[in-house]
Amino acid sequence: MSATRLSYAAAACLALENAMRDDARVIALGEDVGRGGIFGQYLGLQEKFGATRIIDTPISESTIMGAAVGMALSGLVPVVEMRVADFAMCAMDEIVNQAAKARYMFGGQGRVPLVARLPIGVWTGSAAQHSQSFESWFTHVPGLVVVTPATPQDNHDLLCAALACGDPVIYMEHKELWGLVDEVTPEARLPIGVARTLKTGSDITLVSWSRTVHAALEAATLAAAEGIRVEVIDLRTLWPWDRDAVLASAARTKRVLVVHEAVQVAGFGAEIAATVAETLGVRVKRLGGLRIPVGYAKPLEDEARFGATEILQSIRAFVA
Amino acid sequence: MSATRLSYAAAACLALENAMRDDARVIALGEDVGRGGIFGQYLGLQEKFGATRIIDTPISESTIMGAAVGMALSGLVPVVEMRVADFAMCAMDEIVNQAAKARYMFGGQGRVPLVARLPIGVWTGSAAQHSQSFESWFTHVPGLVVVTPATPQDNHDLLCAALACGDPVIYMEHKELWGLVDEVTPEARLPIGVARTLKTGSDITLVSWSRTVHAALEAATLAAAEGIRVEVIDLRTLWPWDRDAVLASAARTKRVLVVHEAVQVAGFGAEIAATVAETLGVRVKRLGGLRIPVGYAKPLEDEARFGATEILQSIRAFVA
Amino acid sequence: MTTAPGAGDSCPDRLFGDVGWRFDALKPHAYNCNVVQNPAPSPAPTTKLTLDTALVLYQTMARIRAFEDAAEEASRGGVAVFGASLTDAKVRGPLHLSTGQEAVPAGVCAHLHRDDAITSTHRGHGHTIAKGASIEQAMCELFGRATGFNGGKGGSMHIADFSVGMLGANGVVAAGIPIAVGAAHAAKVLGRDTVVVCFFGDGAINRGPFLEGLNWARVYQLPVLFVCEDNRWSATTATDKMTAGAGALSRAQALDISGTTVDGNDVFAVYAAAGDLLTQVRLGQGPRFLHAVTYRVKGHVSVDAAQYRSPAEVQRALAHDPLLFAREKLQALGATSSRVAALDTAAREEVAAAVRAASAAPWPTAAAAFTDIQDLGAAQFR
Amino acid sequence: MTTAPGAGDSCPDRLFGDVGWRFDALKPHAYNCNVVQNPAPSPAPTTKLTLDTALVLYQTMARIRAFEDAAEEASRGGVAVFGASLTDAKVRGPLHLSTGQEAVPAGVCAHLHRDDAITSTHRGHGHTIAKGASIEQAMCELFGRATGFNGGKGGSMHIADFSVGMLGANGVVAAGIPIAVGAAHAAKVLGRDTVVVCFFGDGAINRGPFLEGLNWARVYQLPVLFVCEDNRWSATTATDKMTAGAGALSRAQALDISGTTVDGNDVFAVYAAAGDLLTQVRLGQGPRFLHAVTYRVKGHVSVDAAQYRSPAEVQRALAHDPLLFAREKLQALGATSSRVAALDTAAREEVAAAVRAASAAPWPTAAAAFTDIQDLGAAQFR
Ligand SMILES: Cc1ncc(C[n+]2csc(CCOP(=O)(O)OP(=O)(O)O)c2C)c(N)n1
Ligand SMILES: Cc1ncc(C[n+]2csc(CCOP(=O)(O)OP(=O)(O)O)c2C)c(N)n1
Ligand SMILES: [Mg+2]
Ligand SMILES: [Mg+2]
Repeated sequence: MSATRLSYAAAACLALENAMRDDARVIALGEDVGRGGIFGQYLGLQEKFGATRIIDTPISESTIMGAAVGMALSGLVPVVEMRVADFAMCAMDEIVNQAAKARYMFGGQGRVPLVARLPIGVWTGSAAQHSQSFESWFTHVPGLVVVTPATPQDNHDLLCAALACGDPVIYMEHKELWGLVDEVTPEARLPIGVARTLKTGSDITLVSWSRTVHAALEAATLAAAEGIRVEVIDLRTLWPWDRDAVLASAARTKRVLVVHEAVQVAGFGAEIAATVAETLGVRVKRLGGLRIPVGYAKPLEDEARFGATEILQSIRAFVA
Repeated sequence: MSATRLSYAAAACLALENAMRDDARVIALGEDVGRGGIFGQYLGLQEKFGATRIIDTPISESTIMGAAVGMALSGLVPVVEMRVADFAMCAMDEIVNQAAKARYMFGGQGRVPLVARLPIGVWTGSAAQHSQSFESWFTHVPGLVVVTPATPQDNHDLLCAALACGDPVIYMEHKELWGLVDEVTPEARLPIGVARTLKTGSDITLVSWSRTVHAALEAATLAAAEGIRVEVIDLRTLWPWDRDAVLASAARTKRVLVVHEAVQVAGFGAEIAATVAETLGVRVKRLGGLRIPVGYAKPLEDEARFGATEILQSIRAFVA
Repeated sequence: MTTAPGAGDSCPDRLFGDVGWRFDALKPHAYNCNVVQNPAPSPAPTTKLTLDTALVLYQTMARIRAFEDAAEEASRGGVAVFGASLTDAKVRGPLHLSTGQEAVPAGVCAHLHRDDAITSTHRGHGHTIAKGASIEQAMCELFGRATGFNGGKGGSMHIADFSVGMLGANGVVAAGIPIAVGAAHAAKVLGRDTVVVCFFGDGAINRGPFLEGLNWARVYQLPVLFVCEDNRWSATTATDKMTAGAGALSRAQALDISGTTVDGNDVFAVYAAAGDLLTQVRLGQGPRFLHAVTYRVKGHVSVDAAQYRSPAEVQRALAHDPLLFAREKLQALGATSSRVAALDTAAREEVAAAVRAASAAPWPTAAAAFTDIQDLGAAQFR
Repeated sequence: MTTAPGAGDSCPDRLFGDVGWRFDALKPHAYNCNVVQNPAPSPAPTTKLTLDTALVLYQTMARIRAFEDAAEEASRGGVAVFGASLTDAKVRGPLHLSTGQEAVPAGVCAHLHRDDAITSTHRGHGHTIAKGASIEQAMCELFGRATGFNGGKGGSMHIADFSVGMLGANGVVAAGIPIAVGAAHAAKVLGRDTVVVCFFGDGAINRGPFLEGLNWARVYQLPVLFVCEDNRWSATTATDKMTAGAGALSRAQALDISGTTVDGNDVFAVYAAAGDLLTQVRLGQGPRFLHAVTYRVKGHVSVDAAQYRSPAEVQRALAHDPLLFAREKLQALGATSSRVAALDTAAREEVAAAVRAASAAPWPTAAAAFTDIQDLGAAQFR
C-alpha cells in the first residue's frame, strides 16, 4: 500500500475524489464548494468533475439538506456541505424529520444514503455561533449514523465508509484539525463503529474522539511519566459506538474517564459513563466542555477549551 | 387558597391568563392560538386580550421564534407556540443560535425572556414526525432553561415561574397529559429547579419527569405490594435539575433508576446516571425509549411506549 | 391481500377494473409497468377534451371521494386532537381529508407517467390515488396493517408508494418542497427524462422552504411542477389573513417561474392547465407553477368540526363541488347519467372491498418496529 | 477608556468631535441621549441636499473606512479560515470588512433616532458606527477587551450597542431578519413610535427567513425598513448565479412591500431614497424595502484574497468608490478640499486613538466566561 502525507482536509478530499471517480451517483453540494470549500476540503474537485457534480448552491441550508434527501431517495449519494455544524441548525427539520425518518416512515420503500458534513468544535476567535459541537444530539436520533474522525487516515477511511453506508451519516470533522498532516494510505478501509486503542494501559481507560483524542494522548504520555498507565481509546464513531471495546477495557482498568470538547451536560460522555456504570458498575468520570457559550476574547474562549493539563489533572484525581 | 379542578391544558391557560392580566408585556404568538390552540391551551384568551396580544401567525416557525427573540429583546415577554416539539426543528437556529446566545454574545446588553412551548411525547397514531421528545438536546445548550411538568398544578406553577424567569425557557408539555384533570391552587408558586419527592422509599430511587412520572408512581405502588420500597422523584425541571434531591435520595437507597420516554441513547437519563455514578459511585440503571422512530400502527407505536409493567420489571431486576 | 409492502402492482387493469374504456387511451405512457427510462417528449396536450378523458378524470375523483368517505367513517373516535377520547377505531391518529379538492390531483396526475415522481402533504390521499397507487394498500396503511404501503409504519400522514413514484406524504408543512426539488435535481444529474410534481397547501407558501425550493428549482432549471392547492385554510386559520401580497403565483413569478391560476374545482380546467405547464417542464424549460383555487370542505382533521368558519362559505363550496361540476360537464359531453353513476358505484365497491381487505389484514409484528431504521447500530439498544 | 461595557455614551458631541458643524442640524432627534419615547412623526425629508448634510454623510463614511482599515491592519495573521496559521494579532477570528459599502449605512442611519433600532449582519462595522456607536468601544470589542460593547464576548461578528439601538451583528446569514421584524412588532404592540431598519446581504435573500420575515412584516404592517446591501457576492460565490428572478426588490414587491433600488455607492442617493421610505414607515404605512447596489471591494473575510473574481470587476468598483464619489459631489456643493481632508484626518485620528485605547484596555477576566449566560443553573457545572 502506498502512503502519502496529507492534511486532514486533503485526506477527506482524496476519499471523495476516489468515490466520485468510482461511482457516478456520488455528488457534493453546498455553498462555495466550487472554489474548493472554505476549508479546502473540496479543492480541485469541481475542475475534475464539473459543476453538475460539485454543485455550488444558494445560501439555503434547509433546501441544501432537503434537496439532498430528495436526491438520495432518487438514486444519488449526496455529500452535503453545511460549512459549520452551527449552520445545520437551519436544516434540522430536514435532518431529523426527513433524512433520519424517511426510510422507516415509508416502510423501507426508500433509503437516504447521504453524508452530511457538519464541522464541529471551538474555532479560534469565532465565538458563540461558529464553535459548537452537537454530536450527542445526533446519536439521540434513530436513523442517523454519527462519525467523528480524529486523524487524516481516519478522515479518509471513514468518509469512504460513510459514502458506502446507505443511510444518512452525520459526518463531523473538527475545524481545528483541517491542517493536521500525517501519513495516509489511500487503499485503507475501515468499517464504521470500530474504536481504536491508541495506547494500552492498566490503570485507567480514557475514552475520547475528534480533536480531544490528541490532547488525551498527550495527557497519557505525561501521566506515564508519573507512573500512571493510561489506556487511550479513540471512539471514532459515536453511532454506532464500540461498546465492546470500551467495556472490555473498563473491565480491566476499572476506571473510565470520558473526555470530550462538547458541553459536558447531556454530552455523549454521559451516555458512555452511564453505560459503563450500568453494565460493569466500575467507576466513571467525565471531563467535557463547560455549559457556556464560546466567547470571542481569548480569556473567554480559553474557558471553553481544555487540553492535556486538565485531562492529566482528572486522571490524577481519579487514580488517587 | 382556593383549589379548583382543572385539566393540564386549562391549568396552563389559567397561568397565562393571570400573567397577561398582571403584565402587559406578556403576549403569545403562534399558529391557531386565536381559536384557543389545537390543544385548547389558549382557550378564550384572544377574546379576553385581543388579537394584538394573542397573535395568530403564518406557518413560519423560523420567524415565529425569531420574531419572539426580537420582541423579547425589545421589552415583551412572548409565549411562543410551536405546536409540537417536532416542528421546532424548523426554528432551531432561532432557538439555539439566537435566543440562547443573545444575552451572552452581546455581553449582557439584552436579555431574551421568552417561553417556548414545545409539546413532547408519543401521541396516539401520530407516528414518527409528531411524537418526539427532545428535552436532553436543550439541556445541552447553554442559555436555555428546560421545564417538563407532569401535573396540572405543576403546569400552572411552572408556567408562572417560566414567565418570570427572564431567560429563554423551553417549556415542554406532554401531548398525552393535556386532558389530565386534578386539583389546582391558582395562588401556588414554585421555583424552577426544585424536584418533588412523590413517594419515599428506602430500596431504590426512581427519577422521572413528564408523563412517565405517572407510570413510575404506578410501578412504585405495584412494587410496594412485592415488598420493594421505591422512592419516586419527579424532576419537574431538567435545567437546572435538582442534583441535591437526587443525590440525597441516592445516598440513602444506593440504587438509582432513571425512567424517561425519550430515546434512552443520549437522553437526559444518561446525564443523571453519569452524575450519580461519578458523584456517589452507587449503582445506576436507565429505562428510556428505544432508539426507534415512532411507528403509526399500534403494535409499532407500542414498542415506543412503556408503562408501569416495564418499570416494575426494571425495579425487580435492579433490587434482585 | 397478500402483496408485501412496497411491492404493489398498480397497473391500470387491476387498478381501474373493467369500466368500459382503457386508461391507456388517455396517456400512452402512463402507469406503464416497465419503468420508461427515456420516454419521448410528450406532445403538446390537446386542449380538446374527449369524453374518454373526461370520464377517466371523473373516475379518479370518484375513487378519491369514496376512499376518503370510508376512511373518515373508519376514523370516528380514533383521534384525540381536540381532547376527544380514543376508541379502537380502525383508523387512528390525525386524518386530513381532501374532500372537495379531488380535482387537483386528478387533473394534474393524469399527465404523469409512472416513473414521474410526486411529493405530497399531510393531506395526501388524493395524490396517492391519482398517481396510481392501489386503494387497497392505501386503506391497509390507514388501518395500520402490515400490508399497507409503509407496512403500517407511516399511516395517513406518511402514506407513500414509491413503486408508482409517490415519494410520500409529509407531516411537516412545506417539507416536501425541497425533497421534490432534490428529486428533480437528481433526474437532471442522472439524465433521466422524468418530471416531478410537488403538491403543497396555501399555508405552506409562508414557510421558508417555499422560497428556497422555488429559487433552487429556477437556478438549476429543474423539471418540476409546483402545485399549490389553495383551499383557503391553514388548520383553523384563514390563510389570506396571514399572507402578504397577491399570493402563491405572484411569489413564484418574482422568482421567474411562470404559471397559471386555475379553478381547482374544475377538473377539466386543472387538466388543461397542468397539461400545458407539464409540456413546458418536459421540454426542459424549467420549473412551472400551478395555483389551484379550491376549498377545504371538511375540518382540518377529521375530528375538527370547523365551527370557526361561516356556514355560508362552506355552502358556497359545496355548491361548486368538483364531482357535481364534472357530472354536469360530462352530461354536456354526452355521457349518460347511468354511465357516470356506474363509476360512482364501482368506486364505492372498490373501496368497500379495500375496507374489508384492510380489516382482515394482518398487523405488523412488534419486530417490525426495529426494521427499516438503519443498517448500523442495534435498534433495540437501550 | 474606562466606560463599562454597554454603558457607552455616544452623544454627537463626543462622537463626532469638533468638526465645525452640529450633527443636530441634520437630525433634530438623532442620537438624543435621553431616549425619546414618542417623537413627533418626522417631516417628509427634504430632497434638497444641504452642504451640512452632505458633510455629515461623508464624515460617517470616512469614520467607517478609517475604522475598518485599522481593524484590517490589526487582524493580519489573526484568522485561520483558509488554513493560514495564527499569530497573536490584535483582532482574531473572522473579520468581514464593508470597505466600499459605507454609503449604505451612512445614508440610511442618518435618518434614525437613537431609540430606533437596527439589526445587522456578519459585516456590521458600518451599521454600528453609522448608528452612533462609539468607535473606541467598537475597536475594544474587536480587540476582545473588557471595555468593548460586548465585554469581549462577541467580537466583530456579534458587535452590538443596545444603548444606541444597534441590536447586534449576527453570524448566521439572514438571522437578523426575523429579529428585526420582532423588534418592530414589539414597537407596535407597545405603542412606541420607533422604527427598525434591517440590514442584510444579497446572499441572504435566498434563505427562508427572508420570505417569512417580509411576509410577517407586511401581514402585521410593521414599522420596518428592509435594506438589502447587494454587494454582488456571497462569500466566494457570485450571488446572481444563485438567485432566480430579478432579485431582492421584486421579491419584496411580490409580498406587497414597495421600495426602491438605488446606487448604493452614492451616499446622497441612498440618503434620499431611505428618507422617503422611512417617512412612509414612520407614517404607519407598513414595511418598505431598499435595494442598495454596491460592491464588496475586499475578500469575504480579511484573509480572503478573492482571487476567484476578475480584477476588472474590482477595478470598476474602486473607480466608483463611495468616498471618492462623495468628494466630487461635495466639491460641486462648494466644500473646499481641505475641509473634506480635515474630515478624513479627524476620522483617522479618532480611529488611531481608539486603537491605542483598545490596545491598552484590560482583557475580560476568565470569570466573565460565566456571566450573562442565564440566571438559573450554574455555568461552571460539568
Ligand atoms: C412546520 C409545520 N408547522 C405546523 C404544522 C401543523 N399543521 C399541519 S397542517 C397545517 C395547515 C397547513 O395549511 P396548508 O398548507 O394550507 O394545507 P392544508 O391543511 O390546507 O391542506 C398546520 C399548521 C406542521 N405540520 N408543520
Ligand atoms: C445560515 C448561514 N449559512 C452560511 C453562512 C456562511 N456565510 C457567512 S457570510 C456568507 C455570505 C453572505 O452573503 P451576503 O448575504 O451577500 O452578505 P455579504 O457577505 O456579501 O455581506 C456566508 C455564506 C452563514 N454565516 N450562515
Ligand atoms: Mg390550506
Ligand atoms: Mg453579498
